[in-house]
Amino acid sequence: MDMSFTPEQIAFRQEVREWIQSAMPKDLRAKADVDGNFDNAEVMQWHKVLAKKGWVAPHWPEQFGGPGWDATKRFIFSEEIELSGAPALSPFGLAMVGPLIMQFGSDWQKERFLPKILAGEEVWCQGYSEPNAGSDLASLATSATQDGDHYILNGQKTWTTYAQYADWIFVLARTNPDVKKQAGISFFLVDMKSDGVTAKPFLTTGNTPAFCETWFENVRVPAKQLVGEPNMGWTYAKALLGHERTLVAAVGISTRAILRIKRIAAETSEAGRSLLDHPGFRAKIARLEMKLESLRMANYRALASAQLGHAPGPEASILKLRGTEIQQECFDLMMEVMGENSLAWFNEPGVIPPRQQWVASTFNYVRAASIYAGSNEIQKNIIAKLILGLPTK
Amino acid sequence: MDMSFTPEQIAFRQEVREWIQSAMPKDLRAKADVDGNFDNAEVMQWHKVLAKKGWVAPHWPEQFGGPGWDATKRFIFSEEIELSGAPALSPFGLAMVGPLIMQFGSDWQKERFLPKILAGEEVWCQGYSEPNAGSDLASLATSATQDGDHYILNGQKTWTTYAQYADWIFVLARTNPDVKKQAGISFFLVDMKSDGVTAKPFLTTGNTPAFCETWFENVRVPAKQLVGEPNMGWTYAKALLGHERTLVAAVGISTRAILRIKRIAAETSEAGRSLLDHPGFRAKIARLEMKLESLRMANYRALASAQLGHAPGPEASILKLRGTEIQQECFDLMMEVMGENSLAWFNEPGVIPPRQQWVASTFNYVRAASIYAGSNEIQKNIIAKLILGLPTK
Amino acid sequence: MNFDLTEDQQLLVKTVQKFCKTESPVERVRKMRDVERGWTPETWAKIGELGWLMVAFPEDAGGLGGSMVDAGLILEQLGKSLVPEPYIASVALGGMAIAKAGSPEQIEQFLAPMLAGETSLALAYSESGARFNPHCIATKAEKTADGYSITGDKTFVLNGHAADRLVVAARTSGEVGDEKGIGLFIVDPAASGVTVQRVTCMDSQNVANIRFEGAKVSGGQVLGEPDGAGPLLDYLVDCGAAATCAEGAGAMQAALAMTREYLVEREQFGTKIGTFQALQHRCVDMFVETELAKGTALMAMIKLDDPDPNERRRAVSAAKWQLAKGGGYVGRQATQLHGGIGVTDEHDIGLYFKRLHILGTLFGDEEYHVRRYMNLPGFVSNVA
Amino acid sequence: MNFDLTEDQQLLVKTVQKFCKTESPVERVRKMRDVERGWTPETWAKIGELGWLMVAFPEDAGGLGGSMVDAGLILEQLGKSLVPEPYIASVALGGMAIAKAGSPEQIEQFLAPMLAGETSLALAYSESGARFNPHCIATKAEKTADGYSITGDKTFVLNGHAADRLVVAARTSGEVGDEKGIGLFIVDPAASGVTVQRVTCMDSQNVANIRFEGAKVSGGQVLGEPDGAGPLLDYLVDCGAAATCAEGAGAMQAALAMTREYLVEREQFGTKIGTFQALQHRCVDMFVETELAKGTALMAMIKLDDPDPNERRRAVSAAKWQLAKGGGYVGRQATQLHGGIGVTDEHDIGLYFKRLHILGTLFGDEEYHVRRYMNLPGFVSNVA
Repeated sequence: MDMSFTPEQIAFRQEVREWIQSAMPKDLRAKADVDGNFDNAEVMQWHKVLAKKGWVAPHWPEQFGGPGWDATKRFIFSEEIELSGAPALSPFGLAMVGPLIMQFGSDWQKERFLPKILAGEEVWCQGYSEPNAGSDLASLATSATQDGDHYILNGQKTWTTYAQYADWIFVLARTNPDVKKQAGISFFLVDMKSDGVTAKPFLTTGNTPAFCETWFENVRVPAKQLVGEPNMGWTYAKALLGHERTLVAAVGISTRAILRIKRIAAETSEAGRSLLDHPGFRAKIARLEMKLESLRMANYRALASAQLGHAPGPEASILKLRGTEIQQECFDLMMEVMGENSLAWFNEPGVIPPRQQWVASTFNYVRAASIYAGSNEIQKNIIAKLILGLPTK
Repeated sequence: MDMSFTPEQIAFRQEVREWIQSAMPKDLRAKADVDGNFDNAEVMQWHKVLAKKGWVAPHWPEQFGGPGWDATKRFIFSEEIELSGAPALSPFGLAMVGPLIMQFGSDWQKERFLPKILAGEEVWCQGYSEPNAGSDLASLATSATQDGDHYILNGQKTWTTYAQYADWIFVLARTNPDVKKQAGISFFLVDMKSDGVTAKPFLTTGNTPAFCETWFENVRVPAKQLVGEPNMGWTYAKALLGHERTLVAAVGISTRAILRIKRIAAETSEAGRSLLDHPGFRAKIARLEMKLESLRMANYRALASAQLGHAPGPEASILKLRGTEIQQECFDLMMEVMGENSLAWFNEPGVIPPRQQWVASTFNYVRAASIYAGSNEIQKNIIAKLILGLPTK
Repeated sequence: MNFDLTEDQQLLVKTVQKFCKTESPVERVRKMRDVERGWTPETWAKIGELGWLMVAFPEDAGGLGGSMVDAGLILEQLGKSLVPEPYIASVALGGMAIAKAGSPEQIEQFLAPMLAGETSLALAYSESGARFNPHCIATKAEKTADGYSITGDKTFVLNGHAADRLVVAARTSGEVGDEKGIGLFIVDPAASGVTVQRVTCMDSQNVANIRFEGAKVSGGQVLGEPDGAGPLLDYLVDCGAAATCAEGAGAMQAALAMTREYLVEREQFGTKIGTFQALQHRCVDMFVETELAKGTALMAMIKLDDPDPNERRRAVSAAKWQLAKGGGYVGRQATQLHGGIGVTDEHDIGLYFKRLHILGTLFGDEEYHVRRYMNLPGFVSNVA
Repeated sequence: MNFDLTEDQQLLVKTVQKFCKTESPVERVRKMRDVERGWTPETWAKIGELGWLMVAFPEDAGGLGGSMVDAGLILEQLGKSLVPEPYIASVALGGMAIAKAGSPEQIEQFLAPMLAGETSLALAYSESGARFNPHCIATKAEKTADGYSITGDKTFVLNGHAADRLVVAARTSGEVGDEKGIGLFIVDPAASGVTVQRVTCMDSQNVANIRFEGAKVSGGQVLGEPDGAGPLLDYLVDCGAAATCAEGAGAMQAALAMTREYLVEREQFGTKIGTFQALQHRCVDMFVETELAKGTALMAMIKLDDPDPNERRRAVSAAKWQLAKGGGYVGRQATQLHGGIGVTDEHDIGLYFKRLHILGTLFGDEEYHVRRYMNLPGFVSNVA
């Protein structure tokens, strides 16, 4: 029973930390220092820095360009990246379609797509959600009908993150409308420059243009861009959800957020006294930090288990649930600490301190954390059924 | 728009307060001063004091011996009684079967039962719940089959409060097993001395013998002891639930409980400083008190509405729900303030201060508040359906 | 005790409802957020014509002889569709300051045009580091030959970017935090020595940071006693707080109604999502918080003019607490129950989420009011 | 990082589980509460024979060379059926005190018989008004010719009513609250000048209030430095706290399992109540709290012997907080979801509710650990 990292792991953490310090471009570093939000260009800039170092895809096998790290090293790396305030890379190529192609894709697909994902030369987005499907993802309506060696795609996707900048999109579409809804879905790789693809950005409540609605109107997709077998798309999409479950708790992000709360509390005063020395606020921060510590420990347990090659235990199922709650509570408290400054919204620099500049936007947008990727209600349904074995009828 | 009481109401409050001070027997007063729990004999002792004054049944019409007060005076009286720490009277005769008999009973029933309820000469208990029914009260199994001018009762009731001391019990029993479950139920008045009635007390988690299981084995009940029409019992029982909804919030009780928390905090010290001066505990008490204030205001709104003869508004439906939550939180916090003293359980006097003596017992038993009389889950189902109009299918 | 509305009040509420529906439904917020001012003088003038700016003031101040309770009824309705016009800043803060402490001349000159909807007002009191305490004022008002010279910085002045006149709280003596030594001064924001910087806010109802650098005020611009306005300022901030509670109760009702509607209409997994018990109970919890907030907002309004200022503080803090907790809960759950579209800018529920955060923060957040409440003398008076 | 159990540990856990099932299922608590002692020497002796009292101690103290992590594994299982034998008092408190500070003679005389299950121990440190702070000790130990004379009152001494020996914390110098000037003394409760008053507790695991009136201790009963035991005492109380977390994690698991079972079996309204989504989600929340408590209990045990005492305090306070909040939640919801029978004395779920309250309170409640945590140096060290 041992919750320490090995000397080698500790040295690795140090190496990662120092490398991030030295490798992060100056303008990104300045923004990271005040916990700024990054735009797509800045994210891709950082992607390329990591790619050059060979660290952009920690969980990819070495044969495809991964660094060959074990679960613990991947965790340490991810935590250090999160703690540094660096831009979060887009997961759609690296964490989602990339691994899917490795597992189920053809050789052509592997050669055509993986190197460009790695290099950041092609940006991917995700075509899963539809306006009328929501949490009931499998009820999707986008259709793909075969026409010789092509499929013809029609339908509408939403929540396609940064589709306005994306080169490719992976799409779940219905290829067989006559079977049970999960059974007739296929997985396509679609060029965003294809005729008939239109992506229109929309704003979130955080006022950020991170998402698009994306329409497919008679889009011709070569059959070789169908991944794996036809009608197996749902299975593939589900397999994807199982990847890297030890990272979904985002403890690094929340650790950084709590540090950010403390820093804001330290720069905020009440009658000359820092809020960090205010017993009421300090206790609120402490309670939240202890809540995070309990999640961190659950995450360690899941990680140690993964490192030893075990199947995820029950502790893993709570990581997303509690992790997103804590992320939201961090921003609730950050706003509370900011007091009247929390009212300000996208003003020029100087109105409120730089570190507080992006908080209100994220406070709004982080509501999505408990909604996307299986809402917390869905997560609870799953735990109730699969882990607790509670009856459904 | 006026939330003040009239001078007459204020004078009435003063009169009630002074009368309670002077009329409460010395031993009861001593116990009330330290918020002691009262046993059945003490409750009945106090019942008789109130009866002599003519104040035992505030909500009964004058013709049956009530004092002829309006809704506000009844509320003031109830609040003063609760604030005084006096024993809470048994509701089964006064608040439940009494009003039911007045509304639906025969002249014989009125003459036979009401005076003795008023005088405290006959104690009543309630035969509603059954071991296998729970929140699904209408699925009760106790049966009553007609046999000439008698009914033969068979079955088992539980949660029959103080049945071991009761002279009479009112019982819901199934008289028609062939119809929808709510439709075949009748309402009986049963002499506890009848052959075949057995009451066996059981302890609550608070270690108090307040409840019994009560068995009916071929108990012969004269037909004239059936209230109203046969098979209408469910309707009557439901009508009963509507009575005096402005009192269910128990704001007087919770106000007294918060005062009790403060008093215990004042007599509890940490390194020489009273916990009442400890910012952490004081803030916890303040939050709970503000929560109660919001309920008090909802109660006032319901009361003013009742006083003006309006049907209860939506604010009334939340009184029981939030009222029981607050009652429980009062005892949670009281225990927390007591610290290690909260561990002690039924020791001889002197081990912990007198005011803390009964807290742990109630802390356990008050869990029932959100379970009995329609669990809070049932209350939420009702609000969801009847007030919010959310769909059931 | 009687919380029934009089016939006049019922009519008032209905009129406001109708006005909001036609003149300022919630969609209007979207247009207004592209307007620098955040609201329009035309709509403000209409509100003035309807007499709604007069209800809270006594007749000798040009009002209708009602009270803040009536203003609360209006605010609750305005809150339902998030009407952005500066009602709180002009009526509960700036206007009330002039009505309470102004001379007949000042009332005539500065209050009357606001009551008619021709001008709007603001109260500039908040300063950086004051953390909601109205007496934490460092801005100085120094005596000059014919009046005062004001120097200092005010932050987050509601409607400060658009007001025709500012009521400025400044210190004539004493230390930051003292109740004594505070004066109120009527200042023209266009006067020399006054710099107004508009600050855009999350709810598009903008505010201003205002710098005073030796701004001159004449004797006629001094509101009441130049060193005795501390208690009045405390009262005014409570008026503002109570007003946020009334508006917040309206916003909560609207957010609840919108969520209820969504649960009844949205289908997933082949059924209305409103049939899911977990969501039903969440919606019930929202309903409970909303009903409680309606009541405490009313309580705060009624108690504003209680002869005992601690009774006022007690009621206002309890109401503000209920708004901060309950409004926060309703805003968060409304978003969550709307699912994905709840976090898109195009859906209105996000506007309520934003406004509820701001209402919960203005004039004292949860922590501030807990502390104020627990330190009121009544909190321990009957313990012994 | 590795949280897998070794084969030895797996075997240990299985053995304890089996023992609990046969020797001390939860129903036994009902019998034990009529016994003045609250537990039986026979069962204690069996536990001793199985070697479970030795696992946490180094070999040179007669132990098996394990750590409190192993004791935690045992406690988690004991917690599942609420075994009342005085494991925490004897092992984590009294025993650990002797093992850490005792001379070979003291270990031989006082620890060895406990390790064998022949005697039980207690740590008498808590005093009225100390509010969980182990250094708030007013009890005096005054130097005499051949030892010390102890005078003072100890409250809520775990197993104090039954222990064969008490380890008593008393002050040889300094003021109440000082870490310096505290000594630990081994006292025979039957000695003259010692009065033990049994105090019955909600969970039937009784404690004692103990009065010392000039109780004499010889030099051989002084444990370590007579004025330098403050840090050790702090450590011991953290051992106790971590032990409650381990036991509490077991109790939470059992309460969750019992509730789950009830939801699966109980029918109402013509269906299993476990199909109701609101109850399902409540049960999931219980599961989340339980899983987290399992983890933090482990963390506390592992960090007990961290070279940096602040790392220990940080982990123990976080774990104790999780127990107090999460255990409280699980206890309350377990009762609520059981409905009426949950508040009857005859149903076992109430026993868990009671024990979880007590475990949450012992060695520092929620408020105490929040404050301790937020005042640790690490809390702000990396902020600047």
